[in-house]
Amino acid sequence: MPDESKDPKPISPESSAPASAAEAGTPTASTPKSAEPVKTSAAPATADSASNPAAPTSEGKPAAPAAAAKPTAPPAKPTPKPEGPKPEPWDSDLVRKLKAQYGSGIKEASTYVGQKYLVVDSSIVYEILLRMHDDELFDYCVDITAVHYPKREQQFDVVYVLYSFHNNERVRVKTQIQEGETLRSAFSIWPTANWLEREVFDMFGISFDEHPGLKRILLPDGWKGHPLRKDYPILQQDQEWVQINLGIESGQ
Amino acid sequence: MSLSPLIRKILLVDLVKGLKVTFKYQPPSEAVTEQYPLERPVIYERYRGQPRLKVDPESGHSMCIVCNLCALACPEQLIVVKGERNPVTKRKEPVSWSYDLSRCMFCGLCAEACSTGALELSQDYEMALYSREGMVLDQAALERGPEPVQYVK
Amino acid sequence: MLDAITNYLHSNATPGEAGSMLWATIYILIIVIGISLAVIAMNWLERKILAHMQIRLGPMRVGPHGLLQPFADALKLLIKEDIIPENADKLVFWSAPVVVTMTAFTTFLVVPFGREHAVTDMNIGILFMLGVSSLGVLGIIMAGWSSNSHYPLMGSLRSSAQMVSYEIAMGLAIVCAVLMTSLQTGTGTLSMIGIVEAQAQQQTWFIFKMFPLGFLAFAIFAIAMVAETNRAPFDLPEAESELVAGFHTEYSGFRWSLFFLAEYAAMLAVSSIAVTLWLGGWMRPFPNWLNGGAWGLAFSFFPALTLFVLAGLCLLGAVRMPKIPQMKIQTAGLTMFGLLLGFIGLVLLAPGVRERVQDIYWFVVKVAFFMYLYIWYRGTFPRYRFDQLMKVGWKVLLPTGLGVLIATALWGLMPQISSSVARGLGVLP
Amino acid sequence: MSDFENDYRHAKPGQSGPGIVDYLDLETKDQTYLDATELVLNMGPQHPSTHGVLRVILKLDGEKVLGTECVIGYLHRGVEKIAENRTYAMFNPYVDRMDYVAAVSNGLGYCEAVEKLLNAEAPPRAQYIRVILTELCRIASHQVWLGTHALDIGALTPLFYCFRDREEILKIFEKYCGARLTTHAFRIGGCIYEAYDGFEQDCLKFCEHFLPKLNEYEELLTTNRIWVRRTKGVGILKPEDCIALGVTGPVLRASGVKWDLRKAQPYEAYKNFEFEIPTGVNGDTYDRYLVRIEEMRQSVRIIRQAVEGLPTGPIMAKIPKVLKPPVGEIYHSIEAPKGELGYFIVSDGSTQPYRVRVRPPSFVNLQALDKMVRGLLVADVVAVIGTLDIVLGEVDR
Repeated sequence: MPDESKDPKPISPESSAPASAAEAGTPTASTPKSAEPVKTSAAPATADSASNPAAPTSEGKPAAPAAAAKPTAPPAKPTPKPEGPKPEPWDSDLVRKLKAQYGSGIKEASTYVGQKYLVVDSSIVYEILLRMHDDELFDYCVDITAVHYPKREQQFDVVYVLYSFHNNERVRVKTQIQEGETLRSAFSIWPTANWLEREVFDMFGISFDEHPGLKRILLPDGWKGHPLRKDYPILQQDQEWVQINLGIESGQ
Repeated sequence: MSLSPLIRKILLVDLVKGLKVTFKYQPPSEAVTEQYPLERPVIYERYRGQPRLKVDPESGHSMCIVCNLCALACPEQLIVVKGERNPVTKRKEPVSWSYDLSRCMFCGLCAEACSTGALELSQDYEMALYSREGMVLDQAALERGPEPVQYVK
Repeated sequence: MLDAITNYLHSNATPGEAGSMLWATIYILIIVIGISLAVIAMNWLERKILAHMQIRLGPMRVGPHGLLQPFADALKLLIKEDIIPENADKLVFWSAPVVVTMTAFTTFLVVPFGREHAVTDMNIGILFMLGVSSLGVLGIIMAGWSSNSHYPLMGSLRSSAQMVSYEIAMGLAIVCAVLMTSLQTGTGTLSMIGIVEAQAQQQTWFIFKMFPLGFLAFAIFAIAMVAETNRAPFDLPEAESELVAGFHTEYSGFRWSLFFLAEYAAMLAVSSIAVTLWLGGWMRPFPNWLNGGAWGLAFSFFPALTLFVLAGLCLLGAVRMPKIPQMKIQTAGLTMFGLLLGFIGLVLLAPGVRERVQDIYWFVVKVAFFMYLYIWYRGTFPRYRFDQLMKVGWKVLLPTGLGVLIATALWGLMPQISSSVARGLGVLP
Repeated sequence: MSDFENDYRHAKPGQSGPGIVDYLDLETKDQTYLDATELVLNMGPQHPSTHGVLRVILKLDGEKVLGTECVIGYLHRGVEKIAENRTYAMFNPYVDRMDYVAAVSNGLGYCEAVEKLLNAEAPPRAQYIRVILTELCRIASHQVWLGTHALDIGALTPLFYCFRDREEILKIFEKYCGARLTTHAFRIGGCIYEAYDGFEQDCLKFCEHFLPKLNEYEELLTTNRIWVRRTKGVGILKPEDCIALGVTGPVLRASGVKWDLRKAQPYEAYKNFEFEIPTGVNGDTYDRYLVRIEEMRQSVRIIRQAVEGLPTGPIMAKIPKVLKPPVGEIYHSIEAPKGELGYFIVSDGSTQPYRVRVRPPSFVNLQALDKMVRGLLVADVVAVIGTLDIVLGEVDR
């Protein structure tokens, strides 16, 4: 039974980008472009905190009255938008211990809007996770996911969200890996990683070795390509699957 | 009356309690079924149903000024409005409207974004049709609202 | 030739006994048509009562208040295509429903609707009924096996295991009742009419006889009979949630309706056993306590009374029908149905008819009460898991059945035991 | 059956994987799996009791379940890919379609996550309205669970009683935001609809109308010997297995772990309401049933406190019409009726999120099915799927 609409309705480029929004006075809100949103700023700040985040806040926003809901604020000139919150370095005994032991392995340890996260080198990520599980009592692996940055030399960000029941604390451990690089599976630390890693493999193509059964979990087994990559050709992929299996021209 | 658990077990008290509940709800007055074509459901004022394009009562023109905000706000990009400036009144008149109801999820974002309040979601819920093309509403259909199509063999 | 027909009418014995084959066939026809009518009524009643218990209205569209729904179902089942799975075992697949329906109907041979209203009065009546009703299991296994697919196979194996284990409990309960028939006359009887007459002689229904024991035996039988017909808490073989539809998954159309018919007929048969053995078959309530002429007259009006009540309900329904054009035919239909019931009530008022119909009426009312119980159970109880079901059958019903049997026997022999013990102790000569 | 956790606990880094293959791989095993005794039964994806399109491959020895393998993905709509092509406000209605039974709490989770990105806070009145609607949605979700769970175990009538009472909640949703199921009730920054004038009375009327009905559900089921026998001791999950498998929500609390995000990491206005967290003792299907019934009572308590303390004031925070959150990423999670529902949003400063990852509770809870079901009978698999309370829209996203 082939799965029904596998892909979201792609935004056919010709129907969006309305002709003229100029005289309406509101700046052209960046209309949802095709699948690959053009990133204006350099790699987002989290990758390397060195380059300050080019806050693309365009100042030219006149005090347009709020949307149909009751205009809450009088149309006074809004103060220039405060610079977004910055990731501040996070310093705790856990971080000191890890830095003492791994030194350069821990690339960054900071909090952003009160959420603590570590950026760790991919070679030592398994030991750190094992340490977090055994010594720091992070016994609940909330989520494992990945983010794809095609422009960066290390394309993928693999994110482990950990939580410890003992001291009610949530930490995110992130590593950056290249295309084709594999990570050690966290299944032997938390069995919940089984399906979470299968989904990351399914959606991004990152494979985890020593995983009990790394197979696609959401998409049919014969599916080519990994949808959540930024360069994933929605239209071409959709038609191909439908043409081969159903023999009709296109699923739309 | 607190019988010892053993006696309650023997006298099947727990089963009888369950039977009592079902027996209590037997009279037809308890039934909640609504026999649809005869009894119509109560629709509340904020119900998000079929979109409706309002017409200015005095002048008879549509209140839409083709500002295209609704097309921008719609997550499914299913609204396409074309209009041109009417030399007499210096206002933009909508020439062609296309609202693809088959993809609409009635989220109401278009009605919120509409600057003149022309487009709003009405309380009609009977939108059944026999053709997929019929789902793409033009301006007239938007203004008139749905007419359920009588099935003819 | 004519007297062969008429002389039976004067004798007050069942046609089988009186040996007139003609009347026996007429009785059989009446019973078969009666059972089919009962199944049709039961189909409508089950859907409506279950619906009202679940705060919904049940079928309302086909005919007034869904009265024509059973006929619509029957018609649909007749017209529906009758598929035989491709590598099913054709002969066994074809004969399974026949076996099941045949057994379900033959049990009605000995059911005593009245003193002389039964097809025949076998002296081994109750034994015959038990034997034939256990043949139904064979049909179910044949159906499950021949459909050649996982689910029916598991369903039929389950239902056969269930039926076999509950038949024992049923048997024990029935033996207790038969024991009670021997209290007065010294010799018990297996014949159904004999059992009811024994209750008449002992002037109590067996359910109230030797207080806890009679009721306990009845309770065991009541639980076992529900399990025997795969209904309510024990309806595992066709448990929708696991086995899709149990042993009759692969059947469709007329064959499936045969299973459906057989299930309801089996329910009717087993309830009529319960009514005959414990609730005094065709006897009207309090036969001797309120036995004066006046009371006899009053009770004899009951059949007409119930029919008038039903007619009143129909007319009330017709009056309360919404006054719109589409509903015109339905209101007319309902009033007609009400008038028909009223007319039958009038006919039942005629003195000649009143006496004859008395027994049948009381028997049918008691069986109807059991039918209501079936529907009530189905609306309330969750389903037993298969091993729990077997545990209840073997570990609860069987021991209590044995216990009740021994207790009834002891209680029955109490006079002899006490006298022999007394003689043994030298108290009596 | 070797015990589950001491296998993976002692897997030394060098050793290749845990002792037993937890994931049942049918095709690629070298020795043939199907010797004579086993029957492989395919339950789903169109099975009456798999709560949507879930396919469970059961390996049976007679009636006993040896192992299961869940095949999911039949309802995968690529919500996370859609999110990358929509602006923040536009993605809001899609979130309702994931756990379509508890749409309001999905919306709450998403709106709060974006508010955290924007460093904005919904005004108190909006927070109270949000709490009331989320708790109503929790009761509605538990009612759908109870109805379908009882139906799977054979009791036909609780379903109709649950749905009759759920109708009152759906009427309140319809009066408030215009839709019954996929409500799209909240916007980023607060609520867009002012509480309609009869709102408080309707909620209070529902509260005192619902409690006696809840006792009736208990009368029908809690002491019913058949129900107890079908659910006690079925699908036991020990607390440490729950935590290891990442199971959250009523399933975790029924195993004895007293953890509820509304108390552990309070969000919205939950900190100024007092309510208890019901926990179970031995983590079987019966305890999960009791925990969810008790949770419905606690929700009624919260609604009452919230309606009494409903403050006046604005219902929408001051946020720009075109949302451009600063660059950064956050993970925010709330206590959805099924467990911890988390949103991990990466923003690159443009109007469209760069990546939205949804951590659905049903997806992770479903992993525990294999562990709970080993050694049970087929009829129990149905009961265990019901007690996990999974919704396939959320599992497949």
